[in-house]
Order: sequence, then C-alpha cells, then structure tokens
Amino acid sequence: MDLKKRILEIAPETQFVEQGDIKAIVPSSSFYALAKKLKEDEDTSFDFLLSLTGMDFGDSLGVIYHLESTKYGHTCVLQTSTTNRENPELYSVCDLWKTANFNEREVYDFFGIRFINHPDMRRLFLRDEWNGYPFRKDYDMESNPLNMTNEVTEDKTTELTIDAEGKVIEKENTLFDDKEYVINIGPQHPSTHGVLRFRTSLQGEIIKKIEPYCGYIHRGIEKMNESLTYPQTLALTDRLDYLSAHQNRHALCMLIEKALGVEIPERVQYIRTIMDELQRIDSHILFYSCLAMDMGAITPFTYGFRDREMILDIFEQTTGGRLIQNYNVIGGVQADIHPDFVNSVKKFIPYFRNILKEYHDIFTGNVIVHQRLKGVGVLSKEDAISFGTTGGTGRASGWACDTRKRKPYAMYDKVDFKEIVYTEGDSFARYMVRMDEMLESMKIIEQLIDNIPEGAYQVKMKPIIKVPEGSYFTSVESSRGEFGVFLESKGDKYPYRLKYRSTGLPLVAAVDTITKGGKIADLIAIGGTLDYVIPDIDR
Amino acid sequence: MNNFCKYFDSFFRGLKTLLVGLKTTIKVFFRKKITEKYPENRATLKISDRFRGTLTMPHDENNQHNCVACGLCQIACPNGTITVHFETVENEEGKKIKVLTNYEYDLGTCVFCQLCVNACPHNAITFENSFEHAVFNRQKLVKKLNRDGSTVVNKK
Amino acid sequence: MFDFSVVSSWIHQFLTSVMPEGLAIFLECLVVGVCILAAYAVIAMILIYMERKICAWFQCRIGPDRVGKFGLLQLFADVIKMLIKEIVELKNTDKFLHALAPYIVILSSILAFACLPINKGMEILDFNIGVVFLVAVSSLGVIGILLAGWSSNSKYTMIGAMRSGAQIISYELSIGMCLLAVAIFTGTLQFSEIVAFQADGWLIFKGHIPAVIAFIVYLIAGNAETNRGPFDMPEAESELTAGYHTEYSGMHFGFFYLSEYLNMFIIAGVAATIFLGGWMPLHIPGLEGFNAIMDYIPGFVWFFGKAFFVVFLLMWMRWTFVRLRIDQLLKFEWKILLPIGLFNLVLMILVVVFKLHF
Amino acid sequence: MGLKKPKIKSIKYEEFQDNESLEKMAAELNANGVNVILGAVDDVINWGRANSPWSLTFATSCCGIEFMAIGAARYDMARFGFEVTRPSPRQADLIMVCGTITHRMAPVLKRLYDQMAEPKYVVAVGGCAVGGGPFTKSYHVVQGVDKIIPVDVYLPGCPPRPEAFLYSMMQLQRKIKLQKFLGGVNRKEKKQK
Amino acid sequence: MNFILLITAVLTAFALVFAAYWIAKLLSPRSYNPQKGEVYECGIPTRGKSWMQFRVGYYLFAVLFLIFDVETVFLFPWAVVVRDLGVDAIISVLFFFIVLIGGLAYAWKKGALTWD
Repeated sequence: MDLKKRILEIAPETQFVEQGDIKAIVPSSSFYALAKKLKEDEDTSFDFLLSLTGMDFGDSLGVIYHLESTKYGHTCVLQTSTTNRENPELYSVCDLWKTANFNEREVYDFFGIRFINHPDMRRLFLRDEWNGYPFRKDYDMESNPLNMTNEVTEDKTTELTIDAEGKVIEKENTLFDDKEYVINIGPQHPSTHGVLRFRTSLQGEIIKKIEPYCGYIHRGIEKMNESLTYPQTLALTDRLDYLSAHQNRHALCMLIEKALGVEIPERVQYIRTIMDELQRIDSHILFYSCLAMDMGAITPFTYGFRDREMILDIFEQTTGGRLIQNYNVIGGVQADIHPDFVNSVKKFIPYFRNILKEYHDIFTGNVIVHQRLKGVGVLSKEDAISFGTTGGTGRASGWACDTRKRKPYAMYDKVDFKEIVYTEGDSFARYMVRMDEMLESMKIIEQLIDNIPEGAYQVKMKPIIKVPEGSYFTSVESSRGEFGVFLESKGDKYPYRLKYRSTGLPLVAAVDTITKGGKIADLIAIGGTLDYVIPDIDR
Repeated sequence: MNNFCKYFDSFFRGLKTLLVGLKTTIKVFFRKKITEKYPENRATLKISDRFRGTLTMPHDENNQHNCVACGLCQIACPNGTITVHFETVENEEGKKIKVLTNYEYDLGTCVFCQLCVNACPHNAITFENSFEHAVFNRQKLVKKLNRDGSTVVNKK
Repeated sequence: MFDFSVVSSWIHQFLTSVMPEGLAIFLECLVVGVCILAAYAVIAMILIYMERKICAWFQCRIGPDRVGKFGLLQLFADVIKMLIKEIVELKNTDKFLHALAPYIVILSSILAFACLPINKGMEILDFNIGVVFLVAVSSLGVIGILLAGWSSNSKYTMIGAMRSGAQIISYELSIGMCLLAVAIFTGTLQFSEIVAFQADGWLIFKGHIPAVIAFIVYLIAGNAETNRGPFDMPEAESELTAGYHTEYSGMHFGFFYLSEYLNMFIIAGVAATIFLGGWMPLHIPGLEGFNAIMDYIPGFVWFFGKAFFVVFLLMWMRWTFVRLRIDQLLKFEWKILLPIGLFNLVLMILVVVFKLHF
Repeated sequence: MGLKKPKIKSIKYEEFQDNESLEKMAAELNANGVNVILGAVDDVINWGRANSPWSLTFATSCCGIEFMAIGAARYDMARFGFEVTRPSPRQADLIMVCGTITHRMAPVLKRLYDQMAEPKYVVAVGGCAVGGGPFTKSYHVVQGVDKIIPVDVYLPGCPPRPEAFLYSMMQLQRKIKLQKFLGGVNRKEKKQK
Repeated sequence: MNFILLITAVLTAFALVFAAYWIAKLLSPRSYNPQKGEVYECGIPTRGKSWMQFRVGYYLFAVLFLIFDVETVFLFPWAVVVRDLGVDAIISVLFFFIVLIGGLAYAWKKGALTWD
C-alpha cells in the first residue's frame, strides 16, 4: 500500500518533506479527519501514537505526530501547525489515542497551543500561574522567578469545544467535587518512586479517581538542549531515566550517528549491546527491590541491592560511574572496556542465575504476594496500545512491543532471545515480565561476551558536530519501554528541538484507568509494577 | 464440597510458600555478611581507577603543569563549572601568550561528564578518584586547581 | 526452685517493723513502680537493639556497630535524641485527645507488662482472672491508637486509625480463642496457677495437637495485635507515610515506638507463660540428673530465654513476609484464623474431657 | 581555651575536609566560655544527637537511588545508626536533599522543612542540590537548596558514591558534636502573632 | 494488695509519659513558623477537612466483633470448670457453640467478611 497516496487521497493539500525522515505536513483544518481515517481504516490502522512533539517553527507553532501500526509495523510522521501565535488552537486527537491526553497537555504547557475537544486543558508540568510558554523561542528565561507560595490546586478545568455555529467556546469541567475525600499521595511519599503526586479521591479505602500531577522534577532538559552542543546534550540523557542511562544515551548517540551517516565499528556495537543489557538487569533488580519495599518486605529489597552492587562494580570498572556512567559518546564509547570486564561479567551471570531462585523463593512464590498482585490492576491490550505503555507493562498485557525485535538496532538482530509476553495484564504479569527478561538479558550477554571483536572503540569525530538539516527519530528499548529521541535540526551545532519520548508518561497517564476501584494498597503495588521513573516523565 | 477442598488446598499451599520464604531468610541469616566497613576500611578501599571523583591538574616535581590556558575546557563544559583566569604576557620572543593564573573549578556543580578532559589538547587536567569532599561551606567547593607559583611545562 | 515471694515478704516484714504499715506499703509501691519502669525501659532497649541486629542479619548486613562496642550504645543515643526533640504544637487538632493518646497506649502496655510472671513469686499483678484482665488491658491500646489517628486531623492518620481499629479488634478474637483453649486445659485464669500447672511438662507438650495449633494461631494473631509486619497496616510506611502517628513528634512518637516493641514482648511473654511453661525449667521425664541441672538455672532466666525465643520467631516472620492488604488481612482473620480457633477449641474440649492429654 | 575536637571513629580530625569552617563555628560558640557541668551534659546530649540522626525519606532523583544503596546491605548505614528513615517530617532530624529541586517542588520542600521538629539539619546531596548541577541553565531548577532552606553540609558529586554519603553524615556528626545544645541549639523562639 | 499494685502500675505509666513530656518541654528547642502546625500531607496543603464522613468498610467488622467477643467472655467462666464437669459441660454449651459457629457461617455466606 502506498501510504503517500492514501494520505493525499484523504487530505489533498498535504506536502511531503524528505529531509531526514519523511514527514507529511498536513493543514490543521483537515488534520483530525486524516488522523481518524488513518487510525480506523483497516489497511492503515495506525493504532499506536508513538510520540507527540510540540514545535515552535518560528513563524508558526505546530505538532509532530509519530504514528505506528502494531498490526503491520509501518510508521508515518505527520505534522500540522498554526500560524496564530497569539491564540493557537489545534484539534485534539485524545479521543483517538488515549496517550494524547497527557501529551497535548504537555504541548499546551510548553507552547501554549490549546487543543479543541480536549477535556482537560490544564498545564501538566508547570504551575498554573506560570507566565508564558517556556519552549517558545521568544520565551524570556527570567520571566518566572522562584515562587515560594504554596501551590493552590484547582478542582476545575477547562475544555474547548465547538458550538453549533462552529465557534470555539470554553466549557468548565469538574475534577473533584467538594464532598469528595481527596488525599494527596506524593510528592514526598516513600512509594511514588520520586516526586510524583497523585490526588486520590477515596471512598473509605477504595479509590474512586486519581489525578496525577507531574512536574515536581521538571528540569527543562529539552529546552536546555537547544542551547547545548551535541556532545553536551549527551550529559543530560543520563539524568532522564537514570536507571536506563546507557540506553538513553545510546539512543541519542545512534540518532546523531544516523543523521551524520557515521559507520560505527562492530566492537562498539558489541560493547553497547552488552552494556544496555547489563543496565536492563540492573534496572530490573531495582524494580524487584523497590516493589518488595513498597509492599512492605524490606528483606528482598536488600537482597536486590546486594546483587545490584555487582553490576555497578562492573560499570564502575569500565565506565568510571556507578549510576550515571557517561559511557556512550558520538561515534563510539568513552573508553575501551576494562581488561577485567569480560571476566567479571562472566562471573556475575552464573552467580545471578543462581541467586534469582532465592528471589523467587522469598518473594515470587509467596502466597501473600500472589494475593496482592494477581488480578490487581488489569490493563487490557487495547488500552495498553492506546496509552502507548511500551516496555514491560505493554508486554504484560499481551502487546509484543519490544523495540529490539520490532526495529532492531546494534546487535539485536544477530542474537537469539525471546520476547517475553504475558497476556493477563495484571500486576503479577508485569512483575513476571521483568523477572523473565533478566534471564533473556543474560542470554544475550552470554552470546556476545566471548565474541567481542577487536577494533577501535571510537570513531574520530570532528571537533564541532553539525547535524544536517531535517528531522530524525530513533528509538531504543530502554529498561522500561520504548525510549525515542526526536531531533529537528537546522544544520547548526545546536539542535533546534530535541524531544525525548518519555517511557514513563504513558504509564502515569494510565494509572487512573488501572487503579479505578482498587484500594490504596493496590495503588502502591500497581505503581511498583508499572515501574516508572519520575525524572524521565518530567524531563 | 468442592469449595471446601479448594479452601483447604489453597490454605496448605499458601502455608508451604510461607515456609519456603522463612527457610530462605534463615539461610541468609547464617550466611557471611557482605557489608563493607567504610570508614574503617579507608586504607584498603579499592575504587576503580576510572572513577571520577574530582577534577585535578597534575603537577610534576618542579611544580609545573600542562595547562596553556586555552580555555577549550571552559567551552566544552555544559554548565559553566570551569572558569579559566589568565593574563596575557609577552614571552622572550615578543609573542603574546596566555598564562594561567587561576584555574577555577566548582566541584559543587560538576557533572563529571568528562567533556573537559576530552577537549584538553595537552592532557593538563584529569579526573582522580577521591570522593571525600563534603564541606560545611559552599565556597569551599570552588577550587583552584593550579598550585600557587606553578608554571607551564615548556614543550620544546 | 527459688521463690521470690520469700524476698518480698521479708522486705515487707522488715519495713513494717520499722514504720507504720501504710508508709511501708507506700514505699513498697514506690519500689515496685521504679522496678516496673526500669524493667520496661531495659527490655525495650534490648528489644530494639535485637530487632536492629536481627533484621540486619536477615538482610545480609551487620547492623549497628559503631556507637559503642557492637553498637550497644545506639539505643541510648536514640533515647537521648528523642527526649530532647521538640514536640510540635499542631493547629486544628483535638488537643486534649492528641495529648491523651500516648498515655493510653503506654498505660495499656505497662499494665499488660505487669501481668507477666517473671519468676516464681515475682508477678506484680496476679489476679485470679489474670487472663481476662490481660485481654482487657491490652485492648485498651487500640483506643490510644484510634485517638491518636483521629485527633491529629490528618487524612493519613485517620485511615491508619480506622485500619488499626478493624485489625486489632478482629485479631483480639483469635487471641481470645487461644486463651480460652488454655483456660479449658488448665482450668484456671490465674497466671501463677497456669505456670504451676505446667510443672510436670509445658503446655505445648502436654496438650500436643490443640496446644501447638493454639500456639501458632496465638503467635500470628499476637503479631497482628502489635501492628507489626506483615500486619503493619496502620502504619504502612509505603502507603500511609507513618500511619496513625504521622503527626506525633519527639517523645510522643517515641511512646508509640516504645509500646510497639513492648507489646511484642508482652505477646511473646504471654506465649512463653501459657504455652512454654513460663519460668518453669525444662524437665524431661526419666532424666533426673538433667532435670536437677535445669533446676539450678533461675526461673527468670528461663522466662526471658523463652520470651526472647518467641520474639525471635516474631521478628523472623516480620522480616520475611510482604505486607497484606487490609481486606486480605481481615479475610485472613475471619475466614482462616477464627475457624481454626473455633475448631481448635472443640478439639481442646474433647482432649480435656476425654483425658487424651499427657 | 583550646578547641574541643569532635572525634569520629576511624578518621582522624586532621584528615577531614573543611576543618576551617568548623573551627570558625566553634570559635564563635565558645566566645562566652563554657560552664564545665553544662559542658559535660552538653557533650552527652550532643553525642546522642550526633549518633541518631534519622533522615526524612526524601529523594527527587538520581541521588535517591544511591541513598537507597547506603541503606542496603553493602554500605549499611545502620552501622552508624542512621538507618531509621522516617516518612513523616515530624519525626525526622534531617533532610537529605537527594536530587534536583525545581520551582514547583521548592515550596513543598520548604513546607516539609518548616514542619520538621527542632533540632533539624539539612544535607544538600549532589550537584543539583548544591548548586543546580547540570541544570544551571534551566528555567525551572532552583540553583542550590541553600536558596530556600539553610544547609549544614554540602556533598558534591553527580551522584556521590555511597561512601561519600557516609562521609557527609560523619561531617554532620562533627558539626552536631561541636554545637552547644543547652543555651545554643535549644533556643526557644517566641510565638509570633 | 493487688489493687494497690494495680494503682501503682497505672500511676507509673502516667508518670513515665508525664516526666518524658516535661523533659522534652524544658529542654527541647522550639521554633514557630506559619506552616509548622499545619497538617502534613506529603508537603501539600490539605484539601477540605479530614474529619468528614467517609464510607468505612470496617464498621461491619466492628459489629461482628462485638457479637463474638461478648460470647467468648461468656465462655471464660465455663472454661475454668469444664475439666470437672466432663461430658455434661460439652452438652450444656453445645447449643451456645452452634449459634456461634452458625453466626460466623451466616456472615460468611452473606458476604459480610469480604470487602466489596
């Protein structure tokens, strides 16, 4: 099927740009109809909105959509924009893809684009009284000094709808009414894994509604990137999702290398793959530990950390960092692997295989754990795709969404491993996906570790790196889902816009759906099994 | 009746898993502990050579370093941790050269990304692995890396 | 076996001989009060130290070892710190009830503590309805917890208090069932007599199957009574931050902390008394030499030995299991423990009536 | 009167960083002289306080993971008696600010700090808390927590290693041991209307 | 004597809490700020009142407890003498027991023991 032709059939004014990835520029008036068609038509069926990026083009404000079909695997990039900078309005697609809800709020927050028919047009990351929209190019960085007054949380929200005459009107929606027993879980709470805040409406112990509030660790990384050179932007990727530091950096390096057309030596590919998998094991051990701690078992938590230290030792030996490694660089890796690296990895794997049984004995098999996790927090496959909850969460719901299989990179198409998919979609399945993935990761490492080819560990790059004009997108499978990087370059040494597809934002967006009707304790268990990392959500 | 059987079956099964858990913990109870005793082990503590604890400027026995105050590290740094203070003097041949006066390094904001070390053409700076830096006063974290009275190594 | 009542009656006689009786009794009461406090404090410290060390060993670490030799002084440091910590004054609370809650919690645990027969003749409160009294005072504690949670006027404490109310009263039943089984077996409700009954064999041996079941059920229910993991719902850290005592600071919080440990000791002490023979030494029929040696070990050593053994069991449970969910917790009590308790009661009656015990 | 040097097991006084600031603080405190008996009581109280700083479970980002690591088996902060982390600020003695504080989080942190019971301490952990770290150019990051709450110990690193955490705690212990509790730390503020 | 000791124990308990409270009051530092006395709720000002009606599933258990506890209290005096009375004792409380177990079974069947 010719996608271009299909798009032109539906929206004839569409233009195509072929700098970097092919992009279809759609006029805002016909955009919604096109999106709906593309999603619902049997032969296109773009049911997965991978990424939604706000853009300031200078003269106009716009949004870039990365769509993907889970059925056929094909992708397309759409762009739409409006030239009205005073009062920009676009049509919302959050009824087509649930994940768009939070993403559009993010775009509103950063660019001020208001989405018509979006039920909840509030800021997502910044405080309600924030002045201006920070990601616009003309934003004054000094316009918002530190505000130390306690935040007042509104219970009302606005929606833009179109009335019968085609005029845009504002409507008020209520989030929580006065009679509801609303309790804040977070930002400072031991089991929100950071500074996420859930406003939870309770009926006794039972959760009626949850409203997640993000932004307590919004650090403006994407905006900062616009004033950093490419090598400097790398430093910030590690701090996004610090438990997939390697993978995140791998994604950005891969993207820049792809854009520059640099050929990466095989040795580097091997090293990167092994490191990615080690990082994945590290992250999953931490997942196990934290889940155990959230559920009140501190002993498994220390077991997890005990074994995790061995991976950190391996990391530190080679990369010089424990949590944040700064290892991948554009064109290779920072330093060659340590002479002991292969040995220590080979020592670790059999040890860990053995100790994993102990994990299962104390935690997985336990009847209380089964009671707490089985059948709790079920996410259906349709919801998983619609929310875009990639990674372990998606795979637990029966969606085979592993980027390593779908769009192989580095060495993943040359190694043999199984994609772990469960169909239950409950907390226990989410937990088991991760436990089983550790075994697969070890299998991958075992296949590679003995065959690391000789060669250079770095390609010499120019002192000043300039990426050719165009837009690029790459994604890797990070520890908790598909981590994508979108780059819009104007040919400078600074990126024009660098956007990360957060792995955690869809998870948080799905929390309300998953927990509805559960109890407070379920929320904690669900939060633990969703395994989000807050700095990755807030960026 | 079936329900009854199920009730008892699940009860004993559950009991068994609990006992397995108890067995696991008691095994660990008698196992060797893995705790490292910092600070008692300060003398024997092994840290990887590549660990980045703080930026230093190595000086040789004549109190000389390699820094020519070119400022590349300052440019490479993503968040302004390094400030190179220099003065311009004329050398014997009458050429104006930069001489380092104060290599100011703010340990407090350093992110240990290694870009400065990569950027340095003369290997004048490097990371070392000391980590005991906690202080009571923020100003103490702003360090001068070149020693007093040090000079540049003359490269012939 | 050494009888402590000899000492106490000697003191009483000596004092009445030098002063009027009223004054003598007053002085004695003072001494008793000081003794209770001292024992209470020392046991709490031992327990907290023990908990920290044992928990560390279960978790592959070594626990406190830098404050004093082997970290023995750690607890003193904690107590000093807590004593001089500010007690925060809150707005919008029920001030009277807020201040009252720690009193009730401590009162409940001290009264229950005073019931324990530590040695022969060394029980402080020895009523002929001792068992019922113990049940009564130990359930006073829940009032303290409810008050603490309710008066703080915070949503977390409120939920914590609600949970603990439901939890403690539910598990109270199982404890009652176990104690009832013991009462049926021994035919008395007085602790000293229950211990005396076990002179020729501990209850857990004499009463075989029903006694063992009662012992295990009692341990589980007791653990739940003291709000300790896996039943630490009311203060579930990862759910309700600090649960019902979220708003308490300094020593007020310290009392909740203290009473939690003391309650654990009381549960262990009662278990030791009624199932493991209290201060009675271990006797094996037929081995006279062995029995004679056992008799040389003083009774309170036996008592504390047994009690701390039970404490270890409780800690072992605490540091192995995952916390239950509140509805599962109640389900566990009402659908598993209570039927077992009732069944066990019937079993015990049959054993007693048909003289099937040893 | 010479400086009473706070002692920490296994590390000599001279080997610690930043003794100058500590001595300066001690000199200010001792300006009025110390009563011998009060001094002895003070020592006991300070010993107690120094050996039992319970921290608030407060972590915003990366450093929090390393904070968890010192609680776990390998570094085991329980050895020092630090392992009791309280989730409620009422019961905590110290906040370890592990991670970036953003503009939205700043009032929350301030509120938590305000709600803590005296005496209370703050350790700024990691580059972000010390001075903004990698995010010095960001529009939404507080450039160092000392802008909003008083900080007692600064611990640089991104993130610091677990040993460095322990080191910073020992530094804090030194500071606590040197303070004058009676008549110093236990000041009684008057209620303001 | 027992009652004097009981009162001693009660007074001891009160003395302990009272003394500790006053030591804290006398020695502890004190500071005031507008936010200190407010409710802690993860660092965010609380919404509405905490003392408001909310549905509790615990209530049912309290009622059930009441029934069972009263019954067990009746059983205690009987328990002391069961050894002497022998088989007669069993028969005499059999009815009582059946009611007790029947009550539990009924509550179970009705779903009162399961949280919705």
